[in-house]
Amino acid sequence: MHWWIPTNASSYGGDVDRIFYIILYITGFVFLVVEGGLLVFLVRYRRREGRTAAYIHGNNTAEIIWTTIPAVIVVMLALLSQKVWSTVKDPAHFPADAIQIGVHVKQFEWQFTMPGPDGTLGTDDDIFRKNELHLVVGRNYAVQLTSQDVIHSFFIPAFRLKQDVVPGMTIVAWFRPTRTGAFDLACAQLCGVGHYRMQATVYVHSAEDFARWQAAQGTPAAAAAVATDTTMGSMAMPHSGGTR
Amino acid sequence: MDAADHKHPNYVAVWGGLFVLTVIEVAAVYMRIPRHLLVLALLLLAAWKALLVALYFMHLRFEPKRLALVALAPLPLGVILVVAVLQEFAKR
Amino acid sequence: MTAAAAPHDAGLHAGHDDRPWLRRYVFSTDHKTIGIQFLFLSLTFLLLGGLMAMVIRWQLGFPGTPVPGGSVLPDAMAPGGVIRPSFYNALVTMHGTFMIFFAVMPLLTGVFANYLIPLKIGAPDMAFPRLNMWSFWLMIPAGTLALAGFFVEGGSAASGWTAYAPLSNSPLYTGVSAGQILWCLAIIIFGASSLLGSVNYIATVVNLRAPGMTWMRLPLSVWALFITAILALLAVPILAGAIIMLLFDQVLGTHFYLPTGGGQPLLWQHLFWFFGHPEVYILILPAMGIVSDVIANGSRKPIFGYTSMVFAIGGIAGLGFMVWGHHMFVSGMNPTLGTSFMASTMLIAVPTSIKVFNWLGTMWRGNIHFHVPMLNAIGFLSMFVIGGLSGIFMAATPVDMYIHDTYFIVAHIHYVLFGGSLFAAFAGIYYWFPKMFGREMHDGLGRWHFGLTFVFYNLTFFPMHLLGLGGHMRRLYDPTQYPFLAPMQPINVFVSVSAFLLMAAQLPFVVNFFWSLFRGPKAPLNPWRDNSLEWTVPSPPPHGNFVETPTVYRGPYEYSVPGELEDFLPQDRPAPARQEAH
Amino acid sequence: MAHAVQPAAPPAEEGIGVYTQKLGMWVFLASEVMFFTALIGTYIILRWGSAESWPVPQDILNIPLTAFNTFVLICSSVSMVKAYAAATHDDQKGLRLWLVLTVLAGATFVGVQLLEYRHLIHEGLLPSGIRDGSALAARLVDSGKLSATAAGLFGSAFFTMTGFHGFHVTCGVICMTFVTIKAFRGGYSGGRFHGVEVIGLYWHFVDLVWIILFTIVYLI
Repeated sequence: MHWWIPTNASSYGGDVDRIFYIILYITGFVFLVVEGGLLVFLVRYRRREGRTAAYIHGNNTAEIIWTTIPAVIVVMLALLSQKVWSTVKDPAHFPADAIQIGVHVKQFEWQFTMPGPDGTLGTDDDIFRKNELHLVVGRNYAVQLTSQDVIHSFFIPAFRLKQDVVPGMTIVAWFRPTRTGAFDLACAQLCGVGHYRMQATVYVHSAEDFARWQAAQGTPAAAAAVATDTTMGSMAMPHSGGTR
Repeated sequence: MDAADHKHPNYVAVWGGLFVLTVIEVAAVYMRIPRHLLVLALLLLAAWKALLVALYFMHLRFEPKRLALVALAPLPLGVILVVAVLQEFAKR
Repeated sequence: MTAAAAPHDAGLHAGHDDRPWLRRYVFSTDHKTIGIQFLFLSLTFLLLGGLMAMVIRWQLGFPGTPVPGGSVLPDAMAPGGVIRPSFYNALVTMHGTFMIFFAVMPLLTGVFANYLIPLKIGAPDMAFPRLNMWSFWLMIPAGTLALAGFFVEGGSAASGWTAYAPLSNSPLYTGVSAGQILWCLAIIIFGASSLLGSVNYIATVVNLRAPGMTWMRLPLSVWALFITAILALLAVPILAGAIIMLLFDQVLGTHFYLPTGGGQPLLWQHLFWFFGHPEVYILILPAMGIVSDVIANGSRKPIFGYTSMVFAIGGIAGLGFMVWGHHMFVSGMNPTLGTSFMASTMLIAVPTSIKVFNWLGTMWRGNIHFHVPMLNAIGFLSMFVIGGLSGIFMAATPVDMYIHDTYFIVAHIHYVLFGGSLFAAFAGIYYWFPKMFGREMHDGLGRWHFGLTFVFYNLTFFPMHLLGLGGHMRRLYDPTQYPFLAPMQPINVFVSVSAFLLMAAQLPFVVNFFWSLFRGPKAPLNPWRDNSLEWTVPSPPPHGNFVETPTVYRGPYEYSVPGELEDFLPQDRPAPARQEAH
Repeated sequence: MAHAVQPAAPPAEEGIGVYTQKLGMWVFLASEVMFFTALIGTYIILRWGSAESWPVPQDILNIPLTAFNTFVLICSSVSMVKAYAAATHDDQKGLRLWLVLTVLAGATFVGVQLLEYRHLIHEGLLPSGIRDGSALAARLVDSGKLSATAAGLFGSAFFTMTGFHGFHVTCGVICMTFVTIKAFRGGYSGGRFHGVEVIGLYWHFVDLVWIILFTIVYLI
């Protein structure tokens, strides 16, 4: 049972986690100081007979100190975040060698178009899959996100990546998986009645596994048949829970 | 707040100004002026007209400065909104 | 000047009240009656919103099992008591809508701005009493229309309280048509009500202050309510404009947000959050003001750093208009724009921490009385700190990329809006109840209510941070659908059970409220020994408030002045023999 | 107040220095500025953000007619301010005359706008876009001058912006009618001019918004 951030599986996920922990330590410290101070004051200065409260209107030095310290801290955090942020989201920093993947979403379905053996998208050997994405560990990928109807959100928790998919726009997001395995891909933006079951699975293969998988795909038509097979696995198939 | 306080500028002159500016605006559209120059000129003329209305018809010129603050407060917010969102869409 | 510039009811002064019953209790223009009407209205919607939250929590804790008593719901919502996904989305939407627009906002501005502003600044009534009455009576059709959505074909609006286009644009996407239109109309009418209120509060504070009530002698609650009114005045029209366009997209076939017609879905988000972020401050600033008053009173000490408190409120409000983009970091917005929004968002931590430290400074070396309003104010302070600190995670763009749209956000907003705004609202209700109704509330029940609420509130909302860190998306009908979320289901169960207990913990309040209303002991003039002007008039104050316009000699926080016999010095008491120390 | 000798109580602050109703109207107008910011801002954003070429207003709209209408509205502003001047001088006859003229001018503006709408809808411009097979579609879309998408957005924005302005003028005309009736009953005699001044502020504001709208929607 994991009650915490899932183990990271992408190249920049570690940086995201690092900023998270830095903020956690800073805010945790501030939390302890403030709540601790509050508790101490509540006990120490509780009402007692004969006590008079001090007649103080303020203290400029103290106020300047507790204005400056948070200001310095947040500026530091902003600078720290900026670097990771532009690595992930700024198209100018996208890796040039990324493999392109088409991701088209419509209400409650993810449609992935992955390049076939020739490595380029938009050719005849493209592999098309619903709710199932196959990747090679250690390679850079750029997903081109398009939506047919409403706003969805492309969320892979293990990759620390979330990107809304907006109809009328093509938004590109990139990542490099660093671990093999099956990871959940979820829609994170309320997109209608079936939002809760709009899930897909990301399979990150080793290079050899991937080659084997790719070879087994054959023509797009055959791929569709295989897709039905693999999605029957317990990982990707929605439980039939909820309303009946 | 007595009658002595009421300044009445020459309203007909202001009206004349507004009329002339409107004529210039409409005429400019039908003349062959480079597009960006035209847009700039039209915006300036419109701002001028708006200022005439606010200062003289709405008496902002004769009101306490603090009241002008009430009137001006929303403008920077509007500019922030439009400029930021324009940046967003202009990029594509 | 007060008397000269008095409201429409010229010659309004305390003592003579020969209004017929209907004008006195129903279509009253008296700010106190309107404030109390708002109190009943907002508490009703608070209860409704709370009940919806219970149903939501049931579904999340025990997905697919019938809600106890849910069999009374029609089949379109919950066949056999099991919540349908469409009904779940409607509940999520309307819980947010009711709580924000019809419970917390009227509770803080409607109730306290109406009731307190004229009394605290020494005015006989609001600047425009008739508009004030309309401000309340517009809320009735607005709330009714919003509620009516549940009973029309297709159910109520189900695209979240944020109504992201194009999901909210067309029945094709949600199956909801009339409900969404009703939602739009309700919010537009709510906007008109809010506008009338804001104009009133601003004009009243600016022009109707009693002699001697200078700007820097205003209680912080009045300052906060005044600045809140400015925020609402400038932010709500943007929402009105955005929603009118949304409405036109639905009924006139326009294409503002529809990409198929060339519109921009992100435009809705920009307009919505340009309103939405100031709205967040509309919901928290009055709470800060109320808490400032109560903490100074409870500590029997002048507020620490009054001037910087005022500027901090102004700073938060000003920054509030420049940070809306932080709700849209992952929306596909220009990343450079995202950077500037991150910077401005981070800056909000500065005025906020000034306020927190100044409250602590107020308690430092005080003589703290733990009366029930003070307990709630302390609850506010300790919870708001958590809500504020968790906000820093979201302001950092890379971390937001992960926690955006997860339960971390839900935890954050509830720490700010429940732990913040609602604890402050409870503090305010306990504090001013004696003034409003002339009777005291029961102390013991009040303490039980606070204690139980504080405990179960934390048990409900703190684990949501963990859910969010686990990646648990918000607005999710059935979390067990996801392999990576299913192991966290015990937390969901725990949260749900805590939420039910939290709801039950409100029972002492309800009992206390109604019992005290009719049976409470008669309240003295000034039960909390407070300095502000409302405590110099009878409880409840007569129509017209002050028999004679008061004159103000000092700020509202002169507690424990050395050399005074008592530990408080009311604002209208002529100066003591010795000079004021400054 | 025997203790008034103490320096602790300075004289009352004067508020903002204008009477409360006028202040209230200005505060309300600040809110209106934001409302029109939402609409005009949307127009600017959609127009500049639109990938398609935006229609040239002159191709669709009747500029001379609207220029005339602008003139009418400016005239109504002058008559309004004249009415106010008359009220401050307690010139009842002048007040009534100028108010009646203002109401008439306002009503004319709304009337002309309705005629313009009728004509545009007849031509084929609708809030939802350009009607297929209409005269306008033949002139613009079919001849390749304009994409139907951009024309649709133009229709959406045009009708919403001018419509809400027209709604404001209509509200103004209604309020002004009441003010005029009150003026004929002597409600503003003896220097009671506040009502006229406050409604005048609203009226001029609506005129001001039109000046901006006319430039942005019709001319640019």
